[in-house]
Amino acid sequence: MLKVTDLNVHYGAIHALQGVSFNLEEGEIVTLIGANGAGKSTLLNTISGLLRADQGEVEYLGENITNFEPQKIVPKGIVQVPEGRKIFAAMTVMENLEMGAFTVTDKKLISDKVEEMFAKFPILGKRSKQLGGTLSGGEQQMLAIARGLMASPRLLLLDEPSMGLSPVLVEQIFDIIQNINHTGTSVILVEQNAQMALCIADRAYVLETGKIVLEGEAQEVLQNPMVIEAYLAVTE
Amino acid sequence: MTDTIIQIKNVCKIFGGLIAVNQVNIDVPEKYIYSIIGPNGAGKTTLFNCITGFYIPEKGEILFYGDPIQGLSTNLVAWLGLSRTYQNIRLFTNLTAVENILIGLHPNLKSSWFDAIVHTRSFIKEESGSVKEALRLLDYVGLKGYGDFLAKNLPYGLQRRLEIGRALANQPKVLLLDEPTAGMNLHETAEATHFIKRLRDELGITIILIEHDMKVVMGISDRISVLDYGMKIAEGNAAEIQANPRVIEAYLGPGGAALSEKYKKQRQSYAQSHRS
Amino acid sequence: MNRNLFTTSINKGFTFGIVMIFLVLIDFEVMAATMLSKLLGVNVVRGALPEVRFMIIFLVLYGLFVGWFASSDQEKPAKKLFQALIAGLTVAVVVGLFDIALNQLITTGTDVRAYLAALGPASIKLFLLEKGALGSLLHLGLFTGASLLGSVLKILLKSDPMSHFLKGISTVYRDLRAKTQAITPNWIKEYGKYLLFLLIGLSAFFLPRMWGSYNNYVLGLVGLYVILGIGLNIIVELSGQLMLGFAAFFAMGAYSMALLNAPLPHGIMLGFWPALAIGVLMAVLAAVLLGLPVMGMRGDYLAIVTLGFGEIIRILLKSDLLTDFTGGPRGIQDIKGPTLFGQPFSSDIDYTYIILVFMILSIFIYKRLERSRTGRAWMAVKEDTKVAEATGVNIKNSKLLALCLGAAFAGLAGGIFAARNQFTGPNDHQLMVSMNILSILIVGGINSVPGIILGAFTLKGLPEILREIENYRLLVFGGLLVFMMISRPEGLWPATRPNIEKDEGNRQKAESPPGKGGQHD
Amino acid sequence: MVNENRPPRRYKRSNLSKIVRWVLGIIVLSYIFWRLYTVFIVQNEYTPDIWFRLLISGLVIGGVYSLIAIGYTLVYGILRMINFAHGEVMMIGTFAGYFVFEATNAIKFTSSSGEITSLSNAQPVLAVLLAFMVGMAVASTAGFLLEKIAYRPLRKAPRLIPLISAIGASIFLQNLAQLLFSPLVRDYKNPALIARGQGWPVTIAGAQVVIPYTGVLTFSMSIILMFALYTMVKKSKLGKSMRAVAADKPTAALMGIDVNAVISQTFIISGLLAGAAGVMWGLHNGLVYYYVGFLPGIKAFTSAVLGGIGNIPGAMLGGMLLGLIESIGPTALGISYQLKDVLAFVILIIILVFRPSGILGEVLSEEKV
Repeated sequence: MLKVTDLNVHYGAIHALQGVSFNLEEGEIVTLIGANGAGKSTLLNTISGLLRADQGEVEYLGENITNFEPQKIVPKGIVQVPEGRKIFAAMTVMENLEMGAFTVTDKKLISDKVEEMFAKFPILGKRSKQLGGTLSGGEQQMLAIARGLMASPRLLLLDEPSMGLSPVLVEQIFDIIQNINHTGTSVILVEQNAQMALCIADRAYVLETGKIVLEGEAQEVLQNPMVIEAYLAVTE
Repeated sequence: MTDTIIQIKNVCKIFGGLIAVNQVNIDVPEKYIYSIIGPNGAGKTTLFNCITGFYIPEKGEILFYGDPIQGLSTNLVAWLGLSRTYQNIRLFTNLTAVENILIGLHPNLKSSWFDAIVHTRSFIKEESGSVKEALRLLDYVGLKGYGDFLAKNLPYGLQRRLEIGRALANQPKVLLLDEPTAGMNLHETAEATHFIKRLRDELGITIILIEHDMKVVMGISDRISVLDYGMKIAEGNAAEIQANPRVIEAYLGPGGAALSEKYKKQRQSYAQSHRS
Repeated sequence: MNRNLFTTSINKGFTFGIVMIFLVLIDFEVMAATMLSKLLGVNVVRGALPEVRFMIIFLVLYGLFVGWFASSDQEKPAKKLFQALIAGLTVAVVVGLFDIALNQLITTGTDVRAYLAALGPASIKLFLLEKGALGSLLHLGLFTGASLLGSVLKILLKSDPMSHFLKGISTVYRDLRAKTQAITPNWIKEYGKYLLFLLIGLSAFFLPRMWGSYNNYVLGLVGLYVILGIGLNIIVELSGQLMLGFAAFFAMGAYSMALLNAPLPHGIMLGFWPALAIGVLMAVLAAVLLGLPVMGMRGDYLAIVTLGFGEIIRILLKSDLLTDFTGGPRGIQDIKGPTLFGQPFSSDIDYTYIILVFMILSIFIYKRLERSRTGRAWMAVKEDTKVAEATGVNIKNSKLLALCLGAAFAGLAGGIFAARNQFTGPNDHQLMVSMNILSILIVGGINSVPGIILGAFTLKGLPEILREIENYRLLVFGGLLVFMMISRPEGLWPATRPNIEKDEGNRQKAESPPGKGGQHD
Repeated sequence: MVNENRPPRRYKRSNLSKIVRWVLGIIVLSYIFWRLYTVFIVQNEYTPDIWFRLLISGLVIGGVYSLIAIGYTLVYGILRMINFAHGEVMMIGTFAGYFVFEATNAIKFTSSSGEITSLSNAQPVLAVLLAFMVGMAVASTAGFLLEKIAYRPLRKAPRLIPLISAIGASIFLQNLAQLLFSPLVRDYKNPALIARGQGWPVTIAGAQVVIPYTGVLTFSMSIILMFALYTMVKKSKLGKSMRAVAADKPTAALMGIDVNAVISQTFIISGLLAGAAGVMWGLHNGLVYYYVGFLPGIKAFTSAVLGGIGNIPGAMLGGMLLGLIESIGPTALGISYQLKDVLAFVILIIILVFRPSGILGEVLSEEKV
């Protein structure tokens, strides 16, 4: 479904991605793990068009979408839920959801989608008139995901959905991610929380300083000592 | 000598409801390489900003040789002898490397604008002395021959070094390094690690280090503190930290076995329901 | 792809066509043709129109420019030619339609000058090349042909001569300096500087005498603007505070001179030199008063506040409130000049000397400040305020010092300006004065004295010499500011940073005896 | 390196600028109180009708300022830049309206009663509507082009560069207008129905005051436009996308919003409002020349800062407030009416010194900016 070949991206003076290649089949959850600054977010931002690739290709459903602008990528069904949630704090929950459906022109479809989201995340329905900035961290994360789903994506890019959340909430979020996947949306999951990410993912890629150092079935990767090393440098 | 040089007492920093640094206590002994680690958003850089005067902590004290320094303007903090580098290099990009270091020398110089216009004897002496000192530092951080390059034209690794050179020009007692090896390859990282060690051994500077590359941290730190959600969750030497279950949890995520089991089951049942 | 080529060319042609129409509407084309005829050695009586052939030359030049520009983003010559052809045709069609309307105006005898001031029948006829309706056909040929020619030129030259030219000047200058430095023997290096100064000094002494009053007036104006430019440069480019009310400090100097050294309204007659000194002090005082409360402000807010400050000063000077004190809108006349060794200074020539002396002094002070701890602190503040502070620079003091020193230069220039004109009034201190000085810096080059001199000459000197473009000066300024920001924000002649490491190395080599070498480690 | 032997350093805290700020504040406040006291208690020579007249003119001018201020605020909210040339956009709108009235005035025909009237007098509603439409359309085109040519290439440049570009554009547009239309000060030819100086007479405390037709027209027009804009920003898709882009450009882009298009639309809307303000200015004040946009532009910027730049209700409030201060202030403080511009600038400086975030504005942290 998505095929990334030899991607090179510079982020300021840093060569943030150094020839990254990976692929994703329809219906999969693929997780990208690695320490801070390994280039995970850069990879997502390049796929969704926020950053420009200096070299390499992003192919989606057989179409070359390298360096398309974000507003051209979203209608194709690739939606990113950014790191740190990035809720529009001064807009209500409802308005946030409507922004998520910006590319949808059918009003009926939007209201249907909103209903669907409220059914999926009842807490958002209760707070639909509240400003996004007043929600708690977990609620904001749910709103961010719901906002991403408003455009009915075929491929959802999730950047650190568990960041800054308590373990109970993290569990909830991961349940939601699984549900989303079960309804047919493919997911690329970038996580610090490697343990859990590997539990729900089909396949995984481990990044280190802009390169993929390990890839494979999630369960295998989970067992691989390199993962722990990538994080804690426990080599002995 | 194991006198405490920097003492962080109960420091809290709050950003609009979010507690970025929560009741942190850290004692940094003199001439230690002290690392502060933790996952993304744990409050490490915020703590740095509190120490160097960028932020004023809401609560708590930061003592430098026993004197409180929290809330002082950053130039005074620098003048007292705390220098720092930045996570995403912040050099004076349109000035040359030497000039960057000369600006670092600023707190140690005295000549005024009037001296500069009249070229008083003390000015000439100080100016030539500071140029010599700047070139010596340039050499020390390994940028000899790059002195007349604009900072923005230097390669990435050298920019990091120049930033350290600028910080050293202040003749600091304490050097705070914010992710000095970010964006470096393995070789450069090894070099930088060695260099940091040299700073402490040769110059006797106390070093506080934020770093995500655990190889660096575990290799050179005399002591390590781990922050998570703004709180200090562990302190100790490298071996202690690596063995600490709370640290592993903070990095790899909570849950471990129990949750893994749960998700495994969920996946299996989902797979079965789809097969049938 | 080809369609894309076609539409972009049409777009470009359309834009150039509209620009041409605007040029005609403001009579710019007639001015340009007049200038061309002057350049080519034909004397045009002031107020009279140039000959048709110069209009043709101007149109051809414009067409060349269109062709050059339109064929910019293509590699293959054929595509370039195609683009130039389409763009040229589009310009011709757009302008042709406009021609028909113009021709209509002439044939019906309608006079639209009440609304469009520049559209006089004579200049329309000139633009239509005295051929009436046929003029539009001629335009068609001219624009298309010239556009094609432009792209051919582009293909032949394969580079952008404008930027080449600009780069050329500065690199040639630098190369020359490096080369001469390499071949000159040591004693010239040592004393050559003084020799050069002597030479400049001598020519500065004798040249004004040979030039006549008007040229001296222009020269003095340029000199004053160099002083002003250096003052503002300290504030804006060295320490990075965008100041839009610089004329207020200028006014402080001018009015101090006027009030203390004119018979009316107060008749203090303190004399030129003390009044000048007090003017400088007043400007510094104003800078302190303005600076203390606003120093912590963000860049763009500071810009607007200083703009407001400038306007406050000007309106106050003009108002009834201060009429008795400052002479109100009429200003102050009969300001006395200086006497030196019993010799009264009054003519523009005399003032040229004073201005040159102060200009050189300003440059000298500026140079010394720039290469000092103070100057480096300013540059650090400009580059990154937060980091500069964390490096130990006291931001507020540093900024305030820059503001005060800059204001001192303005006060100085203001005093001389008032005495030289023997008059000052509120209109001498309009916002446009501040803007002009700022433009000098931006056009000239960041932190570079040659840049400031170049800027002062192009923006103040040239328009005085080439009177024709007087009306268009501010228009060109404005356009130039935008253009410079987009294409060359560092200015025409940006400064290079000093080679401290190299110089120090050279110095050490020179000090250590030959053979043993300097530093070899 | 002499690290070990460096003597210990002592520091002292200095509060000079804070003290200066306070001293200045106290001086300003006591001056205001002293003046108010003299004018209202000691002299007390103004009758209520004078205050009423000043109130009306303050509201009218305040409405104009508000409309222009919204333009500054919208652009600042999205690009964090001061669109210095916005006053010139208003000037262009004023000229466009002027030409509409000239044209409709030039079209003469014989009415049913046999008199020769011009189109603008026969159909004043149509003429005014046309003037507003053309003025707004031309000004919004100008705003759109301005962004595209002078600001878009500088999107990533340091903050001061686009500001200088804006100053350049402002100078350029002013002088273009001067060269096109000459430096003449021209009269706005209002339709006879709403001729300047005429209005409804009212009696206030025994004295007659005229509420001018143009004043009522412009004031109600500005209220309508502000209301329309506010609803647009709150409710419409475009308004929401503008808010989203203002809040966070990358995230807005991730929603599929074309950020560049939204920025263009913002400039178009600012231009629409400035154009309307320009026609209103012409109708009420009656004069149009190339410099006409400069002072209202600066005043409107002051209003935007006063209300809290980036905040739309703040701009409306700030505009009204500044209009009132400017018209009532000189009389209330007993200073010459010539100095009303000084008053506006002094207020600008005072706000920026004491409350940079304005009345309704959020506090922008250094990081955010």
